[in-house]
Amino acid sequence: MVWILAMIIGVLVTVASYLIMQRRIIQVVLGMAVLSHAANLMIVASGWVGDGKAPIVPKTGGPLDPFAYVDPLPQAMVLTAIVISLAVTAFLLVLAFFTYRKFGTDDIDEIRRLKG
Amino acid sequence: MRSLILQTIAPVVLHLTLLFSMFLLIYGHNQPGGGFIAGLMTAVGIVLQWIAVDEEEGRRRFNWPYERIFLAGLALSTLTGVWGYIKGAYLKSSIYRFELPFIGDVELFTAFLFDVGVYGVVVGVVMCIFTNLCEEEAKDS
Amino acid sequence: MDNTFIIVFFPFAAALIIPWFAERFRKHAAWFAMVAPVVSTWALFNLYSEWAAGGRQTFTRAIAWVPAANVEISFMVDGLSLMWGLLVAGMGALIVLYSHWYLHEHEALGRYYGFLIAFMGSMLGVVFSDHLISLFIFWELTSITSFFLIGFWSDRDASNYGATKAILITGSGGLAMLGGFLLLGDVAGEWRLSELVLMPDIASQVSLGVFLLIILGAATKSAQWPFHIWLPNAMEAPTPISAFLHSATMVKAGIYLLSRFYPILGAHPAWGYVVTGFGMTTMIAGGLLSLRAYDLKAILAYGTISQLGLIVTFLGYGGKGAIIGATLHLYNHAAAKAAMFMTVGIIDHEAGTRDVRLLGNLKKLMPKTHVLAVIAALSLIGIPPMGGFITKEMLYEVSLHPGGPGNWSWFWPYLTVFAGVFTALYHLRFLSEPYWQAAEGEAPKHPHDPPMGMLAAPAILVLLALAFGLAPGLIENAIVAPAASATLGGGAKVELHLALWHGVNLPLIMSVITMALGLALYFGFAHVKTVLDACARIWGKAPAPDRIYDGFVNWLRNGTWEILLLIQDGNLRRYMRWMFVLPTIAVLYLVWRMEWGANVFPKGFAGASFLLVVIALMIAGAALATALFRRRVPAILALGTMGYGIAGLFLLLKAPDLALTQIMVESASVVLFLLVFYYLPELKPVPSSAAKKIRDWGIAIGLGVCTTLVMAAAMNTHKFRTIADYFMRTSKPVAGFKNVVNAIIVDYRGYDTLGEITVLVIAGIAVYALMRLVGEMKCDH
Amino acid sequence: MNAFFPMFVVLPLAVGTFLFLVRKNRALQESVSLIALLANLIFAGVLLHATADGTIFVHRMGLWPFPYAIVLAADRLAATLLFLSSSIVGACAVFARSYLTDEQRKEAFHPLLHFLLMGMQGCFITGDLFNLFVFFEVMLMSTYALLGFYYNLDQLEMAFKYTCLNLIASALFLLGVSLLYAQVGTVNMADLAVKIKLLGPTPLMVVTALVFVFVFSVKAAIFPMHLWLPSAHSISPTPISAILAGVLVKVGIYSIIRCATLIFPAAFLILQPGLILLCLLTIAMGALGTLPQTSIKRILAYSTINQLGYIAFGVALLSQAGLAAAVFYIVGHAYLKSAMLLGAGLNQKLTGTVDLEEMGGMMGKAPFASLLMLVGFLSLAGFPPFTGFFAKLFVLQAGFAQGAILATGVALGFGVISLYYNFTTYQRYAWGTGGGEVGAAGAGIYGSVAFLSAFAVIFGIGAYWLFEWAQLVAAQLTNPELYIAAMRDLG
Repeated sequence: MVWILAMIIGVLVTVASYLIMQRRIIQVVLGMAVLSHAANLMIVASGWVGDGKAPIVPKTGGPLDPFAYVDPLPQAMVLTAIVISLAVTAFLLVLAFFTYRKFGTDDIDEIRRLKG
Repeated sequence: MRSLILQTIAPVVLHLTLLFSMFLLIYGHNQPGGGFIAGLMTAVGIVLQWIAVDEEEGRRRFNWPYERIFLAGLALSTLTGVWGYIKGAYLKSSIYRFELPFIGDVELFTAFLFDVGVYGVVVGVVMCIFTNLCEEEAKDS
Repeated sequence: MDNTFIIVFFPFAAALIIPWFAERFRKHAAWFAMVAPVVSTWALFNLYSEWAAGGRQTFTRAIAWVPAANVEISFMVDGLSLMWGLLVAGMGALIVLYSHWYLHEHEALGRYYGFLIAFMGSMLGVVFSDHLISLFIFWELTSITSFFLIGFWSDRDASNYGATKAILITGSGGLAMLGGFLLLGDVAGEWRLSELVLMPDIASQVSLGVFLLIILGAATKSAQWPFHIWLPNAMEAPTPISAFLHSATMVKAGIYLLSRFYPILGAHPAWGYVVTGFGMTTMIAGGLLSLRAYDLKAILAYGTISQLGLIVTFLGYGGKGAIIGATLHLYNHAAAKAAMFMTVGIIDHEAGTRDVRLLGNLKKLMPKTHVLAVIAALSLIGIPPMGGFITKEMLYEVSLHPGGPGNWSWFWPYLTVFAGVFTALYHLRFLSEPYWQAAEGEAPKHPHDPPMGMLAAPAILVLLALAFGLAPGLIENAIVAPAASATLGGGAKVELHLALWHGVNLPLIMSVITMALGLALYFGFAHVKTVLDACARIWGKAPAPDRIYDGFVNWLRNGTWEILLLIQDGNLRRYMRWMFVLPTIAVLYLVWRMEWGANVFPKGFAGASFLLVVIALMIAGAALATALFRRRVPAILALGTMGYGIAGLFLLLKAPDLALTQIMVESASVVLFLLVFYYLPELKPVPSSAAKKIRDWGIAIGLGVCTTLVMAAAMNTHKFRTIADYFMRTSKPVAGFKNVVNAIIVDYRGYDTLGEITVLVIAGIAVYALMRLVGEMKCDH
Repeated sequence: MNAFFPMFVVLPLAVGTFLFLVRKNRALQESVSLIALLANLIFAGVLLHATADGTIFVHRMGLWPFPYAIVLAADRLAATLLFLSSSIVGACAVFARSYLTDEQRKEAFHPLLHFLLMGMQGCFITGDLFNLFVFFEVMLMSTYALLGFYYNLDQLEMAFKYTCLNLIASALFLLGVSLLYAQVGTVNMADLAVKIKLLGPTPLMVVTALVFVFVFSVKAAIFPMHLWLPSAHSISPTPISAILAGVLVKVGIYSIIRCATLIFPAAFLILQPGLILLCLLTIAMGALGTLPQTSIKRILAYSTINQLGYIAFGVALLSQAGLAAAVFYIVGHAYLKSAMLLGAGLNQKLTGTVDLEEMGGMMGKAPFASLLMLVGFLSLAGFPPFTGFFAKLFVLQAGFAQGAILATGVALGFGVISLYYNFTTYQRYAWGTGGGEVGAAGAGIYGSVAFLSAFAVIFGIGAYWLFEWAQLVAAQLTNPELYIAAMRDLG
């Protein structure tokens, strides 16, 4: 389980970094999106301890065994991270859109006015 | 992107998604759900509807002031925090019980108000980005 | 207020307000500026009497500046600092006097006098400083003020070049010196010179590196070969500045430093070799260069370099006689050389040029100036009855009985005579070519003697040189002897009995030989010049210091671009590669070098279910498809598929909230992606070579493998109960939530959520601003 | 006081929201913005005063107990940086008032400025690692929006690259957080510190620390993560450049300091040689980059990298003296660099360009402006009696005292390049005959530049006060137990 999760993360990171190093703007933006997925998965993975129920406690009170549930905190953090990455990705998209249109190209190698 | 089937079922879907998102918002503290999910669902519902109907129609029907919606949402969340501040610490949550006629006991969580603010922000921002992009596209074509 | 503080700080205070007065009362600017040196000199005399009354004991004054970091401004009053102080302040007054006639009314007088007086304050600060850091601070201040004074005519390229050169070389030397000081302070545990002098074995604790760093500071400031190259270019400064900074005071700061450090580092084994080596090389190089110069100021500048070399040689050789000789010569040189510079300034002012080829017969045209120039030059050549004769005799005397180390004693008389011949030769040239011989060309203006006021300052200096020769008793034991004594350190007693005539002895014979040789070479100068030119042709191919400097600066300006482009070429892809590769290498290095021990990584695939494997394959497949699809829409759809796969994974990991959110986010972002890219025209595909693809995949896989390993290890290392237990326990009873994740989001960590919705709002505002405010975004190409 | 400092986040948040609401009423918007910034500055001053006696203020969000709540904490370092950020942002807002001429674009400027301030201040006061991430994002999102404010070709390109490079940092940050959470199961900084100390510097923990070094290096522009900086600082609108160079990069340094002193002190000791190497490369990179440039702003941007190298070097020494030097340097450099960037904006206002090729002779044409620049360049070059000198001196002293003689020597040696570029830049700017007519600039512009420049002199002549304070800060930092205890006991 640990290895599979870690490998999924690894594959996502590989794909993301490959895409980010490509020449077309859309590939870069897609790469960023994949990377944010990878980052989210990392956090969820960090809270993984084995089997457990979803962190929704039963109605009936009484002492509760925290070990019966999966860790809720990483989930909450991921929720935050997902929404942030949605906002940033949306902004990046708009930015890419304008870059694409104003430069008239989607080739990163040609968008190099600012060197040195 | 217009299709007759989509146009026909879209309003129904919209109302269903809106209803479902309200459900998610209100029951978020006990079930999976909450402001984020509800907000996103609302926004996605509206977006689908928009895409389904005519461009002009979409703009006419959903020309809401989304900036105000997200600002209001943010203000609500912030002010909820400030209410907690008055109670001792920023974002301190409190639970109030009301006796309402016909309905009976109602528990009001300030955290719930906070969640409503989140809902407003999510809907407002997603729609703001979406409408702006659509407009830009319209200008383009 | 204490006299030392008045001496040093009054000029600074004055420098702040002088510009205001100078700009308003342009005709009388100099008289406002004159206040500062006069006050400093007055305070110096007070201080001198205080010091003399106190039995000539060294005393110190300090102001703590940053005590915690060993920074203080502190002053030491002893023979050496008093002598230098008088030199600086007195010369400052004369220079201001001279400037009054030299500068035109329309020039930037405020800036000129402000920096001039600030320079004087800095120089006084250098010579009085007791604390190492304090010394360094004033040292750097002299560099800055000199930068501005050299570049006074800031619209001339040559001024800019000279100013940069000066600040770069002396500033670098200053930095080296700072390094040396800091290390010296650390080694000695003491930062005050007055204390360091008393430490008997300090020289043996100082490493060669520290020693060299400090010497480097002195060598650059005092224009020692090969750092002398800034001085000729610094002659672009107005002549009074050249006279003040570049002959009388600032270039001698290095000599001051050597004198000051002689009791501290003089016993260092490298002292003799390094300092003497610098001095001799400089003396010879300066002399030779002076003979080939045509600009009067350049002749003097190289002459100055040569003389500085001579003084440094003696300081390097050490011993009582050498120190006394060096001190005397320094005093004499300052007066005479400044006077000569002033006469050059007069020529420049009146004739409009300093090129000796264009000048001639000035003896008749400018008789008064001629007299002053002759006396000053003869003094340096060492003709009686000028003060220069006394110092020259002293140097010869010393050279016959050198007290320093090594088996080089036989060499000294020859060296000194050689230096004397050089001195004679270039000074004779300085006199003959403009004054005595006919001009080869035409001067821009018809030269004539200047107003008397302009002659006043050089006249006073020349009179001083004469007075020193005729009546050395005036200053020998009042000023020079205490200075030499302080230089020697350890409370050495120095009694001087100088006289113009002390019978026929070996030094006198050496003097005569020197004169004879000098005159002979002067009359055969045409031959000398042929030889020199031949040498210069050979030398011209060698990497001369000047050429190295120009090459270096040129490289700084133009050659660095290529190097910069290796890293910062504006290509996002290259940036990404840097940001991926270096951290990967760093992590791999750590993985390689550290002891990881057993059980770091989980064993086997425990807990993996069939469903998980299917979802994992789906995610991986969709991700790869995103990377490999060439067309946009399929790639976006593949991304969406991957997102839904991750939602499934979340569900499997018992995170229903996450799964729901992920589905919604994925839907929204696919719509946005499509919206943005669907309508944009599909541009021509950009192919990438196979080698680049392999490189990119290599980097990407390296990063992926690193992440996998690290994540696997981390997931296998749960050492503590997480804080989530608390949330599970209290969610229902305290917060009132059954959905713990939601409880965390809106209650326990509502603050995070507040930040997060702010991010959303900012994104909304940003898009709004972009779309509504920027207006039409037409393609610029 | 404990209850009082969420204001640093809530006030800019509320004001920013309000300002966007009233965006059509420019007079109201500007005056509310400036008043709020003034109030913020006063709060910061009060907090600074209150932390002087060594108290560490703590605020538990929602009154949940430690370490479960998000705990806000303000020690001397945080208070110092709060004061820094509010004063610099205030000065930049005053500057922007007369600098930005395009009325329409001002609509979003002030709201975003407040959100940026909120993000930075949120970073300084938070005691929670994940919350730090959130506020990093608030800060970054605002800068994404503000950097390319005019969206011409250059700004568009720069904003795109900046966003991409910082997104990678965000992903790395999450990697770091997840590594930490997996190992110790907490995100509260004090709790992390305690548990990491129990765990010891295991290889995995060292890798985690390294990940955080790289994350914060992006903000602090440490080689090789500095690549975004030159363009971002030189192309963005000047008031924003000034905030970026003055405060934003300091957020990165601040976070590195927290990691080095509080969270991973043991792991940082292991990483120290590598860190020092990175710092030296940063110094070299910054110095090298200034040389072929012709734009004043770009020279200043590279010089920021250069200076950040020195600051990080002070931190990487991991000694009290090094930290004190770094804190001194942070404060000095923040005021200095923002003053100089605003000065570049002032010259842009006067001459219409920041390109040295088109400038020259400013000493005669605009004496006061060139005097302000002169103070800046002298200080940057490390000349007494300005802050730059003392800052470098303290770092070097700390380095030599630590015995890192070779590294400190190299750092000192690069002073030569710094000398060269500062003086030649000043020459090309103020001397010579180039350049055209000079226009006029408003009092707000001159005033804000002069205000910030004054600190270069005040903290130079008065280095004593600032260094005393920096030492107090460093003393508190080298005793992380104080921070932990404050959180645990009050929390």
